[in-house]
Parts: sequence; structure tokens; C-alpha cells
Amino acid sequence: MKTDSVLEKILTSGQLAVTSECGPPRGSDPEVIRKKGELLRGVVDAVNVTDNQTAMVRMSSLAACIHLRQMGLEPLLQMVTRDRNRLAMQADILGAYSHGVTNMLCLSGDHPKFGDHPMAANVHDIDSVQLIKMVRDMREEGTFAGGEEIKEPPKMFIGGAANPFADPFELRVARLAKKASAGVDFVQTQCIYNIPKFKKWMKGVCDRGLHEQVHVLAGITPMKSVGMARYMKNKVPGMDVPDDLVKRMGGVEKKKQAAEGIDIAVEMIQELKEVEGVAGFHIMAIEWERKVPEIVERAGLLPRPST
Amino acid sequence: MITAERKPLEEILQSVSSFDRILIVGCNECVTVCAAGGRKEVGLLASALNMSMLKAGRPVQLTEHTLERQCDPEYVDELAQLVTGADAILSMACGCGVQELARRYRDKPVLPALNTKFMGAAERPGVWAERCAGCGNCVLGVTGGICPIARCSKRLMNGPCGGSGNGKCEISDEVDCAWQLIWDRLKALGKTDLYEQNMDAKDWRPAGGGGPRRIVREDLTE
Amino acid sequence: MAAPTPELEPVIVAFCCHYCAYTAADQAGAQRLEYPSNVKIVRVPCSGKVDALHMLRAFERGADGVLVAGCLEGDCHFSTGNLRARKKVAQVQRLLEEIGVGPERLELLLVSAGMGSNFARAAREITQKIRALGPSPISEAIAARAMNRA
Amino acid sequence: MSVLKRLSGKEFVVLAQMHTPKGVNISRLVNDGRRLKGRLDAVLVPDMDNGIMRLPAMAGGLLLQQQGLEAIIGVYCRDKNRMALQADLLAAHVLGLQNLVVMPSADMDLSDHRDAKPVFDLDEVGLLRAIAGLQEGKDLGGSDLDGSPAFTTGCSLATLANGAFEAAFDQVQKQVEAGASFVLTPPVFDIERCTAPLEQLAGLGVPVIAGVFLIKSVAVARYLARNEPGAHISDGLIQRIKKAADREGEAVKIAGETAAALRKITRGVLLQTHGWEHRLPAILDVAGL
Amino acid sequence: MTHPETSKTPGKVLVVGGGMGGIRTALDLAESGRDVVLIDRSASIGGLMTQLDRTFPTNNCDLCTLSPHLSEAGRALHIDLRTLTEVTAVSGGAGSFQVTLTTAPRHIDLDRCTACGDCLRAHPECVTFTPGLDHRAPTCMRYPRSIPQAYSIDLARCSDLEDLVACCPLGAIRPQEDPVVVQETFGAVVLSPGADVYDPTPIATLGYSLFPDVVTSLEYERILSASGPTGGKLQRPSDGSAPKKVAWLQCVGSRARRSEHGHSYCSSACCMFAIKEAIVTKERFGAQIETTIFNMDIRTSGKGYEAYYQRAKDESGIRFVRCRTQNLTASADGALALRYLPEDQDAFLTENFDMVVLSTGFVVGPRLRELADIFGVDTNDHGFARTDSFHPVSTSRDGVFVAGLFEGPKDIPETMVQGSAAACMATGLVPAAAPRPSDEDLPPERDVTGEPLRVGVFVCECGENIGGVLDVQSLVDHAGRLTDVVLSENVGYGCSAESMEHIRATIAREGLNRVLIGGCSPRTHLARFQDLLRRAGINRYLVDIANLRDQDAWVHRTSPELATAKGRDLLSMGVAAARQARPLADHTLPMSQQVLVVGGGVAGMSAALALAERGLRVHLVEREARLGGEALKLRRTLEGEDVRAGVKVLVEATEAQDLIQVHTSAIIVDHSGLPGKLKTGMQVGPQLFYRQIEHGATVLATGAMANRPSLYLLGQHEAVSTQHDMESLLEEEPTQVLGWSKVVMIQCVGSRTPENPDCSRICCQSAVKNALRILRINPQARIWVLYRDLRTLGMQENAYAQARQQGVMFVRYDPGSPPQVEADGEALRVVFHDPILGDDIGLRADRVLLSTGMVPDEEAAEELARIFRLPRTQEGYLLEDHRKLRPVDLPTMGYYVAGTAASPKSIKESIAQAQAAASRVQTLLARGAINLGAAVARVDSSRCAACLVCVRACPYDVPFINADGASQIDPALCHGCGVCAAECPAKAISLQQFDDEQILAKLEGLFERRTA
Repeated sequence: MKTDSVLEKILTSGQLAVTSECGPPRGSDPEVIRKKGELLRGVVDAVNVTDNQTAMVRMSSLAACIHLRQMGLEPLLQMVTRDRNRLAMQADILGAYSHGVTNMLCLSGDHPKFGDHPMAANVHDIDSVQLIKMVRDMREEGTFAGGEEIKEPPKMFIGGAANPFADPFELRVARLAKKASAGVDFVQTQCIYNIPKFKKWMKGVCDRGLHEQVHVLAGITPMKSVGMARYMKNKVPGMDVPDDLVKRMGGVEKKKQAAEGIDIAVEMIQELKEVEGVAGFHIMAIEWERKVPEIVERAGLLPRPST
Repeated sequence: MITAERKPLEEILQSVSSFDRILIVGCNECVTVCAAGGRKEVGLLASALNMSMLKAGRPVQLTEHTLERQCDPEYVDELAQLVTGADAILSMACGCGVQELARRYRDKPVLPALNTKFMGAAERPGVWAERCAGCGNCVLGVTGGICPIARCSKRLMNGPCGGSGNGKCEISDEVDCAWQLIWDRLKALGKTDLYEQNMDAKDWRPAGGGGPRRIVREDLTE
Repeated sequence: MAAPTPELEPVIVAFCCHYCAYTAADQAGAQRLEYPSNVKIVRVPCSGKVDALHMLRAFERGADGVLVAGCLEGDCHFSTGNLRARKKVAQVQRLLEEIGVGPERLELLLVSAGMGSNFARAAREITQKIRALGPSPISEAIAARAMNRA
Repeated sequence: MSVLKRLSGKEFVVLAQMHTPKGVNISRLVNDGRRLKGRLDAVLVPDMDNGIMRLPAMAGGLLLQQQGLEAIIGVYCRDKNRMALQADLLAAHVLGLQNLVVMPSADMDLSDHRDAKPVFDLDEVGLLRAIAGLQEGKDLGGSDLDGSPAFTTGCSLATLANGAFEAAFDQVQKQVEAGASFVLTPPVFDIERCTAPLEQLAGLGVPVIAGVFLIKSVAVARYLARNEPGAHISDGLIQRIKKAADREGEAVKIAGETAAALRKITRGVLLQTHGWEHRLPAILDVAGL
Repeated sequence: MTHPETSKTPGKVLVVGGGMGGIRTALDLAESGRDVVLIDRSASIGGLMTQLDRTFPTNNCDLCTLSPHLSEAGRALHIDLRTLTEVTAVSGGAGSFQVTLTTAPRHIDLDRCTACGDCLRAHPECVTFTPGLDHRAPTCMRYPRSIPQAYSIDLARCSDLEDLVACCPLGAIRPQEDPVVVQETFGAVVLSPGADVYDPTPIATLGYSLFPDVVTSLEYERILSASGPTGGKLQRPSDGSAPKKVAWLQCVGSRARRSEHGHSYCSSACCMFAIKEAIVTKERFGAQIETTIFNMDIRTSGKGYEAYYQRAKDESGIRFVRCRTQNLTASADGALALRYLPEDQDAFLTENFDMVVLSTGFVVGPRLRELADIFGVDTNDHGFARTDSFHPVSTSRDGVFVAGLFEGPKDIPETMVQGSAAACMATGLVPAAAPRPSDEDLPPERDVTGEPLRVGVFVCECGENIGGVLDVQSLVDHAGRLTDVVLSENVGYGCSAESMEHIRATIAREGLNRVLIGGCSPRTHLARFQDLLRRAGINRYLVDIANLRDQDAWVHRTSPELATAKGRDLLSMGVAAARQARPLADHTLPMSQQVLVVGGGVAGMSAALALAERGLRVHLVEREARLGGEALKLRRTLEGEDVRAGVKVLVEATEAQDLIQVHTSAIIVDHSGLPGKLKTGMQVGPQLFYRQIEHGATVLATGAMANRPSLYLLGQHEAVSTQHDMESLLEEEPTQVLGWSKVVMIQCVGSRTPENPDCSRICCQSAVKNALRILRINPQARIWVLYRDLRTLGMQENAYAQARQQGVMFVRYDPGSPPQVEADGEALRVVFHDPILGDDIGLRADRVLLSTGMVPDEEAAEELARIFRLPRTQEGYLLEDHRKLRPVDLPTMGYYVAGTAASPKSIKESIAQAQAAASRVQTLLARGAINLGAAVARVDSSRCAACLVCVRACPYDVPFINADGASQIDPALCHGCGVCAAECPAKAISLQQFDDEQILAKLEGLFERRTA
């Protein structure tokens, strides 16, 4: 074991891991985060806490993680390179670890253009791959990015993101390889709708043996309505929603579309379970956290292993 | 080339509102080429200012002059005579020119009429696009001649983010995904192995992280 | 009706390309087609030769309206000068907007050499339009200054 | 990588046609070639097509290859007997011209030398067989060659017109059997109407390269509509050109769009601009090639 | 046709008659390098035109536009002008005519006379008769600004010879002069002696000799003319009062049924003449004057004439009455009572008028008959020189050509066309003379740089054209006050020879270094004033013209004050720009000596042959597979000539001509370059082989199309066909005709309509022709021709008369209620209104023939006009540079039109125009070099930022960045559009002649008054 992470334990044991996420509030009320956390207790192995997701200001991921940790949940600290330079990031990692946060996800972050602070400076001192390397070096070498030694280095279980659907498709496997070589332990993928394409990517991953180095958690997002399906298809960058899925959602009456979305998510998990290299699932039910237990249950992923 | 574009007239008017004699100075280098501050733009601005002032009932005296280059002291010296007769200088050069004027003519307010934008190239007539961020440590050799620092919206050094689609960046269909370009080019060159190597976190000191930069060529200094 | 006093009448400068617009204006004369005398023609080889600066300077000196007249689309004697003129007119219109001089005071007219009547009609229409708009704020300011000085 | 290798490597190839001058002023040809270097897979240089006497294709092809382009030269049967044909083929090989297309011969009465005597010693199939023979080291007289040439040879389809296509197809089939390794088609204007014949051609198992013709003006479109039944020029197309403010630009767009559409159903296109080679880059831009 | 005996030594051409046609011929010949002797029996040239006030449809003085060219350097070197000269004997033949020329004494030494007018003031009686109203003849110059500018003396009228001689301060009067007789050799002769005007005295009922207020149209012109007896005031000859009601009686002496009433043919020009006089009367003397034109038919079949007629009717309020007139008597109150029978009524009406104008036509009088005899050329029954359709300007005598009225009654454009055509034919017999350096005479060019500005302003009055509207004196005064203007004056007719000379002398005397002319359009006149400046010893680009006529006086006639104010502005602008003018140098390029002829019909082939026979290489491009064009569908002309045979001869000659390269099945696809060095690309043959050819000039002979409107069951009923279709049927299946008992022809089908406003010109003669042919085959057939106006011009009128005589019924219909045609089994039922019977007539016709005329070939013309960048009329015909004076030249130099591409025409007219086009091409190519002018872009490399904007913007890819890193523009390639100058962000490029300083100065000039 490289770390004390529960998630790491489950993954290295070869069991399918389940993670979900919880967006911190746009305010300072800790109750919001506690409520969301409560919904996921016993249902998932770790809870991602997003970092100014979609470039909107929210409670800091670090603070929210601490709240979850205090509730006895396993938090997963998301960190984007957009908002802090390497000094601030390392400081936050030290802080997080000091509070018992042992998982983190290294991301570049959505562009500020889409958020509520489009005028903000785009820091990008380092990119996500370099962040992975930095966290790995902190853990393995016990050094800061500047080369100085760390007293009591933080031991983070390091995650990254992978989008098998963005262009250019052909370098997507290589992109994962880069993250792997930078030291990533696991990746959570972009939500999957186009299963054949995902499988194609996964095959590439396996062909290069990357699945041996990196645990791949397949991203699942249930769709609430045909409107959402269309929106994801047309508006969200890097999302690949096949037409027949939109058709299927549109084929049922409005009231039952949410249920249909859940059905689809469950079916997908069932199918993906069988795919070589899939080490677990990351269920992103954006502002729909209450449906996560149902999905996890119906997908036959309960109970979660006790650690 | 440094590219720039004219500030909104309103803002320029505001900035010169307290002066009666204004010298408008253009530059015959980059800003001429990007149609922001050459002789012609100087003429257009003078005309526009004159009309606006007339309209406001506060006519001013405007003098137009375009220097070969506004960022070299010898050229800037040429202005001495004209500056004497002016209450303020309105520079239509990039920020370098504005500062050179301000440095040389200490007692005269020097006001910028342009917003200096970026170092870019002409994509096609009338369209300029950012190409170089002046980071001081060029990586173009390993990125197929396309700069990820200047041309990737997230300055990603190790490949595209998940928002890249149809060769375009997630921020706009007008912006090419730099990494798509890099990838295509590396493929064409048969050098995709360059992509596989991880690029280390960048040392930003040469990019200005180490404070204002200068270049000294001892052999040319006097 | 008393004859209008020239000084109170709007002044409209028409930049006319030699091959079409200027010829059309001559044609209007040959056919004795009347149009208001407000329109003063400046002959240029091609409408593409009309610099944004020329259009702006005309307003600056006191024109109440400016017409840039070239050949019909596809007919430019110099291939695409008229299309360039169109873009430049749009550019100057934006600038006029910024200055606060109505951009509708600047117009592009595309006309063929044989269309004397179209030229005359366009001249009548723009004069009518400018009359309705009144003097340009610039020409008013100039006139006011001249009065003050006098 | 040679164009024909690329073809066999299942890549889509873009060819353009360039004519040799009637005279010795080669500046246009050379300039057009230079301008297009890197944007085309190869240039087809027809040999005295339309029966217009001019600089031979071999000279034109050589000039283009000197500019760094790859040339495909046309060979045909009307003006030379088997001796001359074979001799020229040997010359072509040693000059580095290794791509050939066997082309049909225009009638003498369309020629600018109507009184010339047509030869037709061989027909197209015969010529293809002769080429195959040379490659195997034997001439038509049965003698062994001292060093045998190597060629990649295509053939051309006479027409896509309804009714006449079948016969033309048979001809092509025979030529493929005789050694042709790709097929050039006449210009395609109406993709829908041509899809079936193009597919039929593809069934021969050799790459099909479709012609794309730049219709420069309404008059040309009308001319084709009237005189080329195979062209299938619709009224809509004529109107489209006519209504465009920039007819030249519209013509370029149409050609580009056709080329782009053909990408889906053929293995290559041959752009025919007939004198307007300076417009080729614009066509390629529109086609996204 | 070669004439070896003359081909070695250049000869001369004799042009007889110095009217418009003769001047045109002489100018064309001179410009193509031939030596010309131009003779006129009068004391000055100009012909009939000198007496006209203005001409239609531009209402402008044409002679003023044309005649000054005669005195221009270069041309004048080739033209030997001899007035008071007649041909008295001729021998020899083509290539070498021995001609005896007799010059009557002028009694004035031309070298000494300055036209000061002292002799006139002292002895006004010593004058020769000036035709027209004025029996006293006010001046011994035939018209002001006459050429030569000198008086002549009529010794017979002089009472005190001694005093006359003494009164001339220059001693120019030579009473002892005798006639001079010389014999000279000419390679060719062009007869353009004009015609005489019919004298209406014999028609007693019109009272011409009785009533002073009955005048001929020519006399009325004199009254209107500023140089006429009333000084341009409209006055009744009887009492000097202003008439309130004026009537025109048409066809006086023309279309006469009885010989004592004149001649049988139509004089062709009188209808337009009368309409113009009526319009001018209203325009100049008050819209309230009632003007009525009494006529049988209105014959306005020239290009744009129909619209002129409709405008006269609808806008000017001129009344047209169709009638036969009976007689004129004096009414009680001194007015003239006209008795007439309106066509649609059966009782005579009487109406009073203050003045009556007799529209008298043209006749060949004894002097012309004598001329014909001297030359031994065949004439027709009426004395006009005989020509044929395929040789429109060739007389029966080889080497003698004819142009203008002497060939038949016609209007000015046709005269101009024939003048050029005759010049073309003559050049075949007379090779070009050795070029004469015209620059030798020019004074050295003064270097004006550094001189203080001295601007001279010369304002033209142009007769009524400018002076009638603008207050010229106030303009002169205004200009005089402008900055740097040292001289400002009124020069009357600025482009007249004497004014030009005056301006030239003034420039030299006053040391002017900038000149502004206040006159007409610089488009037409700038080049001439530029030449003038050069002759005055300063650079030609130091002059500009303020367009006071076309763009001021003409368009603001009703508000003279505003027009004058605008005139002041235009002069201010002009002076401001002139002050910025700088001396510039012209750039030249060698011209290609090849010619592109587009269209292989009769006109195209004729032009190609004419050019090739004169040694020029021609590319003849035809889009069809064979030569011949529309004429292949015609069989016979009205005169009975075999069209097919004629076309066959042309095709064979064209194909046999080595210098003509025929390109059939050729589609023109691109065109570039500049006049003298043009490039045209075409796709040829079934496989669209692309060829590009270089040529110096272009002749457009693209033709028109037979119209086929879907009217009157055309295309739906077998028995309805066009006159065109009928051509071959009458030749090939005459037996069919035997079965027809009733045939109805309908005229103006698809012509003179809002969609196709012009008259198709040829349909009336086709109808008459076919009617006569049908009757020849089947004399029993009854034929009705339903028409609006029957327009059988010239001698065609005789055929019309013959048809009427043979029983063809001509019935007028009103376009408001056209005939009705319905199917009636195999036949047709036709219903029409007969205005004479006042009743509707219905009949069963075996055949209905529609006179459908011509329409522009929209398919071909539209695209070709685009490719060649040539303007078209609203109907779609090519627009010529000047409807009357330059009917062959297109507005862009180097392009000429022949045949029906310009307007509907007969074969004869088409061929004449083709030959004329060939002549115009020769005049252009004879220059040898293209003057690119000075309007080229120039780069100030010290300002250039090498930004590439110009390189990208230039439509001709001319600018490039040179080794020094600055843009470079080759003046020889620059087309002078100025786009680069307008786009340059560094303002490093200026277009000379139109640089920013000049344009901005114009704006300054315009607003100076307001801002001051």
C-alpha cells in the first residue's frame, strides 16, 4: 500500500470500487455538504469533492473534504491547476493530508470562460500531468516541486481524469500513458454513453498494459430527461451521446424519463462491469445525489466492502 | 509581430478630455501592419476625435505624426519639436512605444490609444491570432512547431484536456485545439513519440516570473 | 415655395467611380433627369479607391451625408473594388456610430453606367433622407463656430 | 510515397489535370505546378487530348517532376504505331515517368489537324497488353528487352451517361483485365446519379478516381447540359451559378463540394480546371483536401 | 482585294463632303495613319449639322463634340482640309484615281484672317447665303466656331470693293483671287456629300411661300439656335411675338403619293427631328407652349428612340395627332388655321396655330446628281447612290465608297457608322503613310516645380447648355477670388478650336501652371484639355475639369440659383484639387496587333474579314459549331437579294482567310488585361479545350435573338408563326401559300412593350416583304397587316406603297386593345378594331404571322458583358459610348460593337457597323502603344511597412515586396484602380492623379465657404 486510502485498498484488492461526488455549496453553510455526504454513506467508497466546478466559486474543496472526513466518510480532494500556482497547491495538499484526506484527483479544470468569473486570471502554472507528478514526487521522493525536502511528506492516493471521447481520439490512450508515467494511481473517466467507443479506448489501454498500472473507474451520469441528453450531446465539450440514446430518452413520456435515465445508467454499469480493465465506477449524479444509492443497488454493487 | 487594437473612442475621449492641444503619434512597425496605429489609423483617429470634440463644443488642436518606430529613442527624439506644442501625447503604438514616449518626454502626459494584445501572426488578411507568449524558453521543437503555452486555453503542456472536439477548443469553435494541431503535425512528421514524453513543470522565470526581463548583447552595447 | 437657401441645405459628398457611378451621373445629365443640387460628386477611378479616411474627412469638414458609389456587384471594372468599398463603408459606419454621427448618413450605392435614372433616384433619396435627419452634428458645430467667429 | 502506392494503401488521392502548352512557353505549366506542390498527390498530363497538337505529355510530365510533383502521363493509340508507342514507353521509364493512363483518342474531325492520318495500330486493350509485355521484358515483336521498364497504368472510362455506361464499363473491364490498375472517370456533376455506376466500377476491384470539372461560367454549364448527356447538369446547378454574385467563386465552390462528396464514394478525385489551374488551391480549400 | 499598283507607295484618300459623315471618315482615316484630303464646297465644314440647334436624344450639340477633333495635333497632320472645293473631273480607277479639284476663291487669305469680324461690320452685304430662315444672312461665317475659322467674301454682292479691302487691318482680303484647279491622285474616294433639303414651296396647300409663320424644320432650328437670326429666342417671323401654339406637319415632301407633293420614300429622320424640336421648345421656352405633331406614323426606330418618343408624349406633354392634313389658311386673328382629318374620324377639323413647322425631308438635288455623274456611280430612281446589303458602303464603281445621306435618308448614328465603314473600305486601297512624329511640334515642357501657384480658370458657357442655366459671370467672379487663382474668364465654347487656342495662348502668356476648366464631363473632355496643356508647354496633368454641364446645368435646369451655387462649389473643389496637381509622366506598353471578334454571324465575319484584309490577325470566336448566325435563317432581303448566298460567300471567305483563326464551339470564360493588351480565355470544342489568346482590341458581334413571345397562340397553334419562320416556308414550300385565302400579320409583337421598349426596326419591312412574296405566289390571298406605326424607313417606303397598291390592308391597332386571335379548327379567328371604319372586324384567317422582332440574347450577352465588364442598356443590348457620335465604340476603350448586339438592325446595317468597327479597331491599333496614363500607384518606400496589405488587396497581383523590404508596383502592370492606396495602413501608396491630397483638397474646397 502506498497510502492509507480506503479506495486504494479496495482497488488493489481487485474489487470494483464505487465513487461518487458531491459539489460544495455556493456559500458557507456546512450543512449542505453534510447532507449530501449522508446520502452516500455506505453506498460508495470515496466521495469526490469538486474544486470550483465549472469555474464557479464554491466552498473550497479542501474545507468540504475536512467536513466529510469529520463525518467519517472517505473524501477525495479534487484540485484544478487553473486557480493556484504550485506553491498554493502544495500548501493545500499538506493541509488536506494533515486532516486525513488521502485521496486526490488532479485536474486542469474548466475554463473560466464558462464560469461566473470569466475575468479571473487563468493561472495554469503547471498542468494536470505535472500536478500528478508533483503529488507523486511529494509522496515518493519526499520533495517539494522546488526540490526541497518535505518533513513528513503527504501520502496521497493520486487520481486523474480521462476522457476517452474527446478528440483526437487516437492520442487518448497515450494521454493516459502520460498520466501513468507521471504517477497516477487511478483515473475516473468522463461520463460514458458511447459504450463501443469506450470499449475501443479500453482495449487500447489494455493493449498497452496501462490497466495494470492505473485503475480505471468508468464515469456514469444518469440522465434526468431527454432535454438533458440533448444538452449533453450538443453543448458539453468532450461529451459523446449517441443518437439512439437520445431517441430512447425521448421515446418515453416526460414524467418517466428520469426513471428511464436511471435504467440506462444501471444497464450501462452492468455492461461495463464485464469490460476488461474497468476497476470500478464513478457515479456523477450532479445535484441528484439521492439517486446514487438506487443506482448502486440496482447495479448489484452493494454492499460495499468493509475496510 | 505585436498586435493591438484601438481603444473604444469613448475611452480615448475621456482620457484626453482635459487637454487642448493633442499630439497623436503613430508607429510604422507592428501596429501599422495590424492596422491599429499606422499613418492611416492616426488619420482616422484624429478625424474621429476632432469630430467628437467639435460635437461636444470643445474643439481641440490635433497634430498627427507617425514615427518609423516608437520604441527606439532616436526615432522618438524626432518628436521634440511637436511635443513642445502639445499638452498631451496620444500614442497609437503598442505599450512599448507608449512607455518610450513617456520615458523621453517626462513632463507630458502620454496616453495610450491602443490596447496591446499579443504576439501574433496573420491567419488571413484582416485576422491576427496569438502565436507566442514570450515564455522565454521555447518548446516548439517538441510540440511540432505549435505552441501549447500561447495556443492552448489552459496552457496544457502534456496533451489536450477533455474538452477538445472536432479539432476545436472547448472555449469556442473559433479556436483551434492546439493539441489537435500539435498531434496532427507530429503525426505528419512521424514524430508522435515526442508526444509520449512527459514535459516537466515549466520554469517560468524566463517568462517574467523572474521579474522584468531584458536582453543584453555586450558586443552591441556602447 | 421660396427657393431654398444653399447655405441651409445639406451637403452630400458622393465619391463616384469613374466607370460606373460617374458615368451614370453623366447619363442622368444627358437624360435631363433632375436630382437635388446638394449632391457634389468627387470622381475616383474605383470605389475601392475610396479610403475610410476620405469618408471620415468629408464628415469632419462638414458633409451632412456621404455616398460612395461604385459598379454593380460582379461588374466592378477592377474586379472587386466595389466589394471592398462595401466593407469600408461598414467600417466607417461603425466609427461614425462611435463618434455619434448617425451611421445612416453614409451610404453605399451600386449602379451601372447605363443607370442614369437609378443614380438620380439615389441622389434624390439620400438628399431626402439627410434632410429628414437634419444637419450633421459636425456641420452644425462648424456652422456655430463660424457664426461665433463672425 | 508514390501516389499509386498511396492508392493501394487505401488513401484518398487528389489528382489535378494540367495541360501542356501549344508552343514552348512552359512558364504557366511550371508555375502552376510549383504553386500546387505539396497540395496534390499527382498531376495528370494528358497527351494531345482533344486532338490538339501541342507539347507532348512526356515533356510536360518531366517538367512537373522536376518541380517536385509526381506526374501521371496519358498515352493513347491514335497517332502512333506500336513501334513508336513502345519506344516512347521505354523513354518514359528512363526519364522517371512511371505512371501512365491509357486514354481514349478524340476523333480527328474534332482535331486542329483534321487532315492528319489516324493510325490506330493498337487499341486501348492492345496498348495495355503491350505495356504489360514490356514490363515482363518482351516487346510486341517477341524480342527480349535489355532491361525492362516498370509502370503503374490506369485506364479511363468513356462515359457515365445512362445507356452508354454499360458499354463503357465493358471496355474498362477488359482494360482492367489487361493490366489497368486504376480507373479514371469522366467528370461527375450529379453525385446521386453517378453513385450507382461508380459503385459498379468499384466492383472491378481497382481504385476508381472520379473526375471533378470546374464549370467556369453559366455558358459552360449550359453547353455541358446541352451537349454532354452524361453530365447530368441540372437547371438548379445552372441557376446556382447564375445567381451567385461571384460566379467564379461559386464555380470553385461547386467543384470543391463535389470533390468533398466524392471522397465518400471513390478512392480519389481528378480535378479538371482546364486553364484555370490557379483556382486549384481554392477548390482544394473548399473540398477540405 | 489587293491592288498591287498602290500597295508600295502610300496614297491618299479623297473625302468629298465635310459633314458629320465626312468628318468621321477623315478622322478615322487620319487616326489609322492615312493621308486624307477632305473637301467641302462650302466655306467651312460641318454640313447640315451646322444649322441644327441640338440633336436628339441627348439634346446636345454633336458637331461641337466632333469637329474639334479635326484640329487636334496628330490627326491634323494627316488631314488636308480644303473648303470651297469641288470635284470637277475623275478618271482612273481603284488605287489610282486622277481627280480634278476646283477651289473657288474665298477672297480671304486664310493664313492672315483672324476672324476679327471687322469686314463683317463694315460690309455686311458681302456674304454668301446661309441656308435657313434668315434671308439676310447675318454673317459670312456659316456658324460661329466654324472650321476653318475665317470669313469668306461674296464679291458679287460687294458695292465698294476698295473700302472692303481697306477695312481689313491685316490685309487678308484678296479680291483678285481666281479659282484654283489641281489634279491629284487618290487611292480611294469616299463620297459623303450629304443631301439637300426638300423645298416645300410647290405644295400650295401648305402656304409656305404665303405665310411667314410657316417654316421648315431647318428654319425652325435656326430660330432655336443661339447662333441663329433671333439669337436663340423663339419668335414668330411675322411679328416677333412668342408663339403659344406650334404645330409640326410631318412627311412634307416625303412619303408622297403624287410626285408634285415630293418624293415617295421616307426621309427617316424627321420624326425624331420634330419630337426633339417640340421638346426643346417646351424645355427652353416654357412648358405652357402647346406643341402638336401631326403625323401618319411616328417612326422612332433607333436605339433608345422609342423611349424618347414615349417621354415626349407622357412627360413633356407633346400632343401627337394621326391624320392627313388638308391645308393651311390664315385665320382672322393672324393665326394659321390647319384643316385636317384625324385618322379615327370621318370629318375634317380645323385648329388654329401661331406657328407651323413643316418637317421637310432629304432629297438628292442637281448638284449631287452631277457629282454622281462625275464619279460614274449608279444611283437609284431618287438619285441616291446604289449599294447592296452585303456591300453597304460600296458604290458601283470600284474604289468609290459612300457614306451618309447620299446613300439614302438616315439619321446621324447610321451616318457615323457609314463614315467609319467607308474609311475602313478606303484603307484597303491606301496603305498607311509613314508615321509622322507629332511630338516634334510640341514646345518643351516647362518645369513648374518650385514656381508659385498660378491657377487659371476657364469657364465654358457651351451655349445654352451651361449658360442657359448657370450664371456664368458669377461663377467666373467666384473662381477669380479663390486662392492662387490669377485669372478667371468665360471662354464660351471651351472646346471649340478658337477657345482652345485662346486658352493655350493665355496659359503661355500668363505663365499659368495649374488650369481648371469649368465645362462638361472629364470623361469625354479631359484628354483633350490635357493635350492642350501639353501644347501650351506644361505637363498635361496640371489640368482638371469641373463638370458644370452634365452634372450641374443639365440636372438642375429648373433651379438655376441652386445650380449656380453648386457650380461655385464645383469650381472651388476643382481649384483646390488643381492646386495639388503635380506634373506626371505617362506610362506606355506595346499594343498587341491581334483582334478578337466575338460572334461568327454576318457582323462578326464582316468585321473579321475587313480586319484581316487590312493585315491584322483576327481570332473569330463563335459559340455554335458553325459560322453564320441568325442570318442563316433568312432567305431574302426586302430588295430581293439572296441572303443565303451572301452568307455563304462570307463564310467561305472567312474560312479561306489565312489571317483569321476561327474558333467554333467556343465559350469565352475569362478576360483580363487592358486595351491594347487583352487576354481572353475560352473553352473550345466538344471537350472544352482551354485556349487563351492575346489581343489588342475586341469587337463584340454577339448578335441578338429572334424573339418568340408566347402571344397570339404562337407555339400552340400550327397556323401561327413568326415572320422569321415564314422566310424558309416561302422559299421551300410555296405551294402551301396557294391554299391560303386570308393572312393576318400582327406587328410589334413583343416589341415596344414595357419589357422590350425599343422598336425592333426590321419587322415592318419583313412584314411588307413577306406580304409581297405571298402575293407573288398567290395573288388571290387577302392580307391584313395590323400595326401600331408602320416604320418602313427610306426606300423601304416604296415597298410599303407597293403592298398597299396590291391590296394589302394595313390597319392600325391601339396597344390598349390589341387584336384577338383564337383557334378555329385548323384556321384562326382574328378580331381587331378598324379605326377608319370605327368598327370591330372579325375574320377567319388561314395563317397569322407575328412580327416578333428581336430581343437581346440574354444568355450570351449577360455573361459576356460580365466577363468583358461592359455595360448594357436596361433592355440588355450593349451600351455604346455615345448613341449618336460613337455608335460603334463601347465605353471602355478597345471594345467595339457590331450588328444586333447593339440594337436591332438589318443585314446591311450590321455589315456597315462591322466595317465601321474594323475601322475603329484600326485607329486604335495604329497607335502602336498603349498609354497607361499616369494614374498608377506609387510606393513611398520610406513609409512602407512591408505589411503585405497591398500584395493581398491588388486584384491583379501587381505589388510585391522587393529585396529592399518594401512594396514595389510596376507601373506597366498597374491598372490604376487605387485599391492598394486605399488599403495601405502606412499611407505609403498613392495613386497618382487621384492622390489623397487632391481628393482631400476637393473636400476642403467644397467646405471652405462654410467653415470660413
